[in-house]
Amino acid sequence: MTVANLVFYLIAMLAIVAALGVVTVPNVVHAALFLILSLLAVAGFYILLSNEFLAIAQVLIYAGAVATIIIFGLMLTRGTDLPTVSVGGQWPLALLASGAFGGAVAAAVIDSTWPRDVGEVTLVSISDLGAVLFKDWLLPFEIVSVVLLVALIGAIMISTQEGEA
Amino acid sequence: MVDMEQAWLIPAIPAVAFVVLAFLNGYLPRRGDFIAIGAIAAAFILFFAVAIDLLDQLPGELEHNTSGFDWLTINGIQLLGQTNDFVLRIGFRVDQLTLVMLAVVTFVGLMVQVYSLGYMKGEVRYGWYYAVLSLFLASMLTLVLADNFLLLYIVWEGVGICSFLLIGHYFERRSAAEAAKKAFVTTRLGDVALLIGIILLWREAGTFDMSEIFHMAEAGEFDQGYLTMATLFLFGGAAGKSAQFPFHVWLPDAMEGPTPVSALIHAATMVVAGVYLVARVMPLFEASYDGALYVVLAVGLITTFISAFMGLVMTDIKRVVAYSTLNSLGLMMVALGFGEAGVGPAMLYLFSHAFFKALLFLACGSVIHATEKQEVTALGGLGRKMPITSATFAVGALAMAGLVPLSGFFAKDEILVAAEHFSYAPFILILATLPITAMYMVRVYLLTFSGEPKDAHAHEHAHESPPLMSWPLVLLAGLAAVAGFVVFEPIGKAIGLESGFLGFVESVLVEEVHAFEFNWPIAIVSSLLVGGGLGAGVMIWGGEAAPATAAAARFPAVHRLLLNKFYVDAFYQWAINNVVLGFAKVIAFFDRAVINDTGVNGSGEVTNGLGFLLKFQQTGKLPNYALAMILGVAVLAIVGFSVKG
Amino acid sequence: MDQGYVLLALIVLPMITAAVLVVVPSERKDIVRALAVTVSAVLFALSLYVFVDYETTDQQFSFAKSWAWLDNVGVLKDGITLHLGVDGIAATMLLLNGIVTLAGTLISLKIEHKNKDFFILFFLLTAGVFGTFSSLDLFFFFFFYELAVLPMYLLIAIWGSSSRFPTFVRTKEYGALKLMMMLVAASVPIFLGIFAIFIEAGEGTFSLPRLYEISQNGGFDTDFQKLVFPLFVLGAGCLAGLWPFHTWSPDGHVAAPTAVSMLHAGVLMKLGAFGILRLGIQLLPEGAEFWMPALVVLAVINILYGAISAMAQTDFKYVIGYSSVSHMGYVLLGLATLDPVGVNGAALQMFSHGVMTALMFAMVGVVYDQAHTRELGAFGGLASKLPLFATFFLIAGLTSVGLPGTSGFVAEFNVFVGTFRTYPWAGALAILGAGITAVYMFRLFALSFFGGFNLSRWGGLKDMNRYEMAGGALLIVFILFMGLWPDPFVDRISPTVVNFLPGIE
Amino acid sequence: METAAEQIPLEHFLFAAGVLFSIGVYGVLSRRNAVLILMSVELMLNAVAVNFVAFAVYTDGALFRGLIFAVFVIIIAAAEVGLALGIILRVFRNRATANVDEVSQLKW
Amino acid sequence: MSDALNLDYSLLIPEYILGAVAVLVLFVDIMMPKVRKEALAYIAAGGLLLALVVSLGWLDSEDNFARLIYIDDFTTFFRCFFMATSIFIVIASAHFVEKNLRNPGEYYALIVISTIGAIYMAAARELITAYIALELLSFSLYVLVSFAKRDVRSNEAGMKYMLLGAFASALLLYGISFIYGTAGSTSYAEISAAFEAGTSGFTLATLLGLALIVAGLGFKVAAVPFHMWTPDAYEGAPLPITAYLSATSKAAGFALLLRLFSGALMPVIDDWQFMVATIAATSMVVGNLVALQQHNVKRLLAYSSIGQVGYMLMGITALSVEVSSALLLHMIGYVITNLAAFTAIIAYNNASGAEKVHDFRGMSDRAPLLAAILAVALFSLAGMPLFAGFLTKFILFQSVADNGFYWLAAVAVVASLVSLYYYLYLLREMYVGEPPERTRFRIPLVLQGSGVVLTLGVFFVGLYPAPLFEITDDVSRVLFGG
Repeated sequence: MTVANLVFYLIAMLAIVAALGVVTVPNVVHAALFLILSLLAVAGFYILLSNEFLAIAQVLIYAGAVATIIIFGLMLTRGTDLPTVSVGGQWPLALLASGAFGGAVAAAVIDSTWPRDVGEVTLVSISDLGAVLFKDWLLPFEIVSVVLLVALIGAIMISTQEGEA
Repeated sequence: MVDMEQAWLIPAIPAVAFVVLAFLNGYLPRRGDFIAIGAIAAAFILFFAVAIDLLDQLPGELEHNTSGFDWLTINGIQLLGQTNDFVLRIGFRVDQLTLVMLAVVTFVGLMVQVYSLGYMKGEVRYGWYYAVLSLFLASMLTLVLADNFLLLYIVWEGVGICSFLLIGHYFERRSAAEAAKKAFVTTRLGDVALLIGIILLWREAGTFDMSEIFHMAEAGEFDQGYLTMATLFLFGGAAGKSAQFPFHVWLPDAMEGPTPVSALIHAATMVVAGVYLVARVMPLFEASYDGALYVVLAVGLITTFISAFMGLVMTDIKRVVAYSTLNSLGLMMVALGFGEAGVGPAMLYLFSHAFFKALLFLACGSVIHATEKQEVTALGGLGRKMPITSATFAVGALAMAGLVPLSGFFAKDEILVAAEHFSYAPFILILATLPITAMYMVRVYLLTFSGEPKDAHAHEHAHESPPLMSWPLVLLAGLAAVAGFVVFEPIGKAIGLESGFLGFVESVLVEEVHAFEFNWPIAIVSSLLVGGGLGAGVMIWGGEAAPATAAAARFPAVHRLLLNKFYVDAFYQWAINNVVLGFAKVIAFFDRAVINDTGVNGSGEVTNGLGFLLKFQQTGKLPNYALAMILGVAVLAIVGFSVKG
Repeated sequence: MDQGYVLLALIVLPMITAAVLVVVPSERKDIVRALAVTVSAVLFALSLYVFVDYETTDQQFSFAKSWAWLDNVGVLKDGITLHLGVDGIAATMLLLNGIVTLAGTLISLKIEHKNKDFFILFFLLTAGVFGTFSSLDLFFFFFFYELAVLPMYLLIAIWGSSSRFPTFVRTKEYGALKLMMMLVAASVPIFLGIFAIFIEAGEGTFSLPRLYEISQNGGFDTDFQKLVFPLFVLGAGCLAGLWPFHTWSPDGHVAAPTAVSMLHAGVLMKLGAFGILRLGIQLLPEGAEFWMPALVVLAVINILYGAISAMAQTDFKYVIGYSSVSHMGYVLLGLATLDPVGVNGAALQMFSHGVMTALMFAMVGVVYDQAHTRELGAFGGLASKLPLFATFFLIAGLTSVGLPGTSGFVAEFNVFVGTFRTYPWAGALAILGAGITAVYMFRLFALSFFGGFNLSRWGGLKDMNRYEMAGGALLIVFILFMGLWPDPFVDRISPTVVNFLPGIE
Repeated sequence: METAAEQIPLEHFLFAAGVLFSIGVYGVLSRRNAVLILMSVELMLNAVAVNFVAFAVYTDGALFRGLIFAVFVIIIAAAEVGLALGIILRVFRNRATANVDEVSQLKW
Repeated sequence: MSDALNLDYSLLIPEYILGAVAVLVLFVDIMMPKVRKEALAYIAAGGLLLALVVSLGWLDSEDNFARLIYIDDFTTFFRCFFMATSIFIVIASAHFVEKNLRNPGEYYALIVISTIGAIYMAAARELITAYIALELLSFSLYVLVSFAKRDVRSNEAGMKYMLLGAFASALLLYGISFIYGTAGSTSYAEISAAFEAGTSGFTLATLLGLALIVAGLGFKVAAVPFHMWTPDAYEGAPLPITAYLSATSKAAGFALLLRLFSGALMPVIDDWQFMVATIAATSMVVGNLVALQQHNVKRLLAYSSIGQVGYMLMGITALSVEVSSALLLHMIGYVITNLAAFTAIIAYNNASGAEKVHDFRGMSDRAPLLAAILAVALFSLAGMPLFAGFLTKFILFQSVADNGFYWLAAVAVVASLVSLYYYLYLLREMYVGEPPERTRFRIPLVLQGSGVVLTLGVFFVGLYPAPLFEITDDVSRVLFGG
């Protein structure tokens, strides 16, 4: 077992445990904190996969911005309730279904013969990525910008209070 | 000169008269009655032309006696193993039987139409009455002229519908409407059998042509059992039309129609169509198993018997005469039950019966016209006020009773002769009915025309009928009196019938005809019985009719049985109300409750119910939706996996 | 002019009329009426022309003409062509539809409520019927078949009438819904059958003449025929009132307005029989031979069941409705015999029943529109107050009874003969059914037309107006025409029948 | 030196992502709070991103399309959170609850 | 991938126009408050029309942008199709928005922008682009569905749609990642080539990926059991948006499905064929059965659209050139019909506020023209002749049956029968029911005109389908590279 392997297991454990926390803890704020943890762990995956750019993006966008918005959201939607919520009534079914789903994924992964040793795991430099992203993939990029615009307009339009009386 | 090939003109003329009258009677002077009378008169004259042509050719093969055209043709079908055409033909043919019938129909038709001028004067739907009468005559004449079963069936139904229309002439009267319906539906049931019989014959013969079928039957080309079945089906039709037991119930009720109609249709012509048919298809009966004829015999005997007894107690004069008609019709059927030998006597009876029965009805009509009453309990003592009517009625009644030497005597005697040749049982049974017949004829005469008037008011207004009505009575009375003499060869020869009436008729069936011989013993026995019956009748009803009342009181059960017509009508009514309509209601309920509400609505409701159950998957709760999606993925994966194997 | 355009005109003219009516202002009821009568008369004239001018030739179909409609795109290797043409039976049926359409229009002139909308739907219905009878293409056959069903719901639900009985109610909406649902349900098996035929023939064609050729050359094997034939019989049979799928018929016809009852019972039910003929017997003869004994049984049930049910009815229209079920039984029986005479009789009966039942419904409408009841017992003595009406009805009733001299006899007689050649027992029962018909018809006459007239209640009843009279007279003319001189009909029908029934027996 | 990726088999990443994804699925199915459901969806999207990156690195090194995909997924996920929270907030304002079981006026 | 990519931005001009229109609408809304808000609708419609005309310039072209999107006849077809749909939706919205909604600028802008998403879903031949285009459409719709801010039903619908949409996106992406992993590419052509070579090493992974993709796209087109959002979103959304959901959202989903399945997944058709068949059959059955029990018109049409999706999915099941042209034809007919129905409903709703089925009682008296339009549309949906529905269903079902799915076609025919019942239910209220009062409504001419045009379209497809059918056939051939 190499160090890399060990690190992978640790990160994976962290991600999974944190994820479990997200879906099980009763306190919503704790859940949000677990989410941040899990997302950070995923950023670790990206580092393991030699992709610092993505890791940084993950940390900035997710652990930073997204998590913050979510916590804001939690606060705003707390109302008179305590920030704790119980699990839904269908959790046993949910467990079964998600377990089965996980099993199916595992089976699919095991069944397949992935190209094991890829001699050329390439480090993708930020400049390469940028070049490709803004040239070959410019169109999706433009579309995504419109998507963001839509989300922006929508979020503002929907959540504003104006004229509500 | 008109010869037999133009015989189709005889029915055609009244048919034209019908069309004219039906559409134009409102625009014609006198509602066009003269057209109808002119038409039947023309037909009557044409009859003579045809008769002369026919008689010229006898004895010997008849030539040029057919005419007609193809009515409907289906080319090139596979028939009896070979490609053939399916042809329906309107064809006419004249022979001896036809001639007898033509004589009766045209003459009585003319008499009745003339009589109606007086009788129906001022009645509702006068023009329509003449129109239908013309249509009836056209149909009836076609019936006797038809050379094939199909045409026969067509006009068979035609006379039925005319009968319906005429019985229901006064349809505002509920009883008339009901009687018309009863008459049509009852005879229609017989017609069902007739049609089945015709098609059965066609199925084996491949033709509707009568003579061809007869030839085949005589040549034994039919399976005998099959032929018997078909023939009996034909007889079903005949029994319906001729009001034989068990179809007899419609005839007495048919008296709801105008009396001239009763005379023409329900005495002289239409009701004997059955007799004519059986006589016509006698070759088929002869070729069938004997049982077929026994059936005819038995049906005839039952009809004769029950009607004779019922005639005794009826109080409506028309009904009494109607039962006497049943009685006669039964007798004719009995004669035909004897086979070929009975055809002559049956036709003789038919011939003379037409005159005396038409006479009786018209005389009844005269009484009703004068008094507007037809219950004997409200009549009486009319003899002096209406001498012509009274006298002619007497002639008719005595002819019906069979008194020497009136026409009825010969007719009935010939039947007895044939019966005696055949077997003793029917012979004795017929003899037994003779006094009863005589008794009720005397009874109805006495109660109507002699004694004290029971309804003074009616009696006071009574008067002899106008000449238009009385002249036909007189003419018919004359014929009723003398028509029987045609059996004698000399007399027959005088009017052109080579070997007398019987031989003339018989020659249609057989090559060699018997010479007529008067059978003295039977004549004497029957005359004694008739005389006894007449005497008894006079004794019972001549005075105060006390013996009759006493007898009725003595045997109340019998009296009631007879009054209620052996409960046959009641039974039918019960069966229709409870069995037929009950069954229909059950079917209708089944249709509604089971097929419709359960089967049709049910399948709709089940579908709707499925929708109702399924809509609850939409719980409105988001996690449920997500779960359904995941399950969907699972199903898809399973489907994909299992297809992939 | 090319004769083929006549058939096209028969289909397109009513459609155009419907379209034109859309833009007529709904207040101008007079324009609507004038247009409707004119177009109906033209349609009648055209259909009469087709009938008169039809000649039996070597060719299977007269007046044939086709227009390419869809090229060979997609799955349709042969495209879809609007191929019109008539054989002798179809020509007769076109005439029938022309007659009933004109009569129905005349009867409907008195409609006041939304008469524009009524005639729009009415003409669509007509177009559908004309189209079905003259289509020689499976697609268009089905197209027009469905088109004929399409307007029914609204026609019945808007202009119809409900019936109330002591224990239950049959609303017009129910009648309309049931009729529509059952008829469209019936088209499901036809639809599936068309799929199957299309696939099995394997030429990507809907052309009926081509498919007939394929069928004659053994393109459809016996097992396939046995499998698919019932689809057509069930589907088309339902429209023909086949027991036990008949219940839409009485309820639907009773609920429908007069002209719609006339057209529907008179003509649309014939589409079903025609479908059995065109799709079933002609396309799948071996399947027909295998299944027809079963249809004989059902047809006999139809005849007796319908007749017996009619006896128990207390409503004018229900009597007629069930009598339609019974009479369509004769048609089905005639077809099921697969005997030239029987099939010929069936075709004659299609015409005869069409005209006769249209006349009956028309006459019931005359009284119902004034009296607003159809209870048999409510009337009496109508014959004395409304003699013309009674006469017309009587003629219709006698036709239904199969009285000689009327078309009913000619038709039924042929059916009987054909049946006796093949299934004598069925023939006997069928004739018995005709006897029962007399029972309920004469019961109806006796109850309603005869007897005393209730002057205080029905004093206001009027006899037919002149349009109704004209419509009724038109129908009667054809009843008597066929009854007295059937040769023109038989000349057209029987060669067609013989033509496609060569292999039988 | 071998990169870390070269030492760890692809399957490991796939397993990890699979587990994360399944946990996310569980969260969506079992949680009642709309925001928590949203968080669970984010978990799933992260798992997807891991999958993409892993595939990109192991099988598509030259064109690394998975990487691009992952970038877009992250961006979209972020936008999604923003918009979804906006809508949830609106629901909360109008109903005073973010409990999805209670927000079930539309049904059947 | 050595040869240079074509980065010809002129290919995207129609979408640029749309973007500009969206901005213009927003600008006018904010900067020119005095302009009547209805004008925004007509500005948007005009812009869409301009873009439509411009996009016709690429007729019969065979071009691509960076191998991500292809400007071929398929794309041109859907460009025109989506833009035309949006024009009708925008016009139908004008009065409705004025009356019921705030922020009209955003409303029209979002519709126009979402059209871009729909177009690129059809144009993309690369998974990343396709996915992002899909999200563009979805995001716009999330916002539009919850646009009636004060309406709790609209909020609820938006929330459900949004969260489930995200969930479905995750499933779809996960599936895509497996396809990417096994085929090694996101380009349709390369995926197809990779699968052509066989999937022996990845049997289960491919299957799982396909199942997830079918599920994810099934959500977008509202196939059972991924349909659950549909009735709620349809009911909650503002009426024109309901129409938009039923038209563009669905059609775009099918455009994507067609491109993806014909271009990339055809070699593994055996793997997904029965998956699609399964959801096709359940959609037809469940959609039509549950629709029987609906009393809200929007909900009823939602279930009816689920049934329709079932029919269309049959076309995917038996995918081939013939079937796909039949499918496209059916889709056109369906969308035109549905737009006609919704135009009538929107116009009637503007006047009366009707939404429940019984609110339509006496519609034929109060607004005869609208009633006629709606009746035509309902009959067409039920598949009655003269109208589009009959012909397109006939050809679609026939094609499916001919391509080996006779049983599926049989299910479809029966389901179609069931559907007739609930259309008649609505018709009955419209024509037989007694209105509360008899006064006639005044209906704006624009709506009447748009309804009439759509109705004529319904007749056109039903009576003279040849031109359209030839177009769809050409388009399908492009799709299958023939």
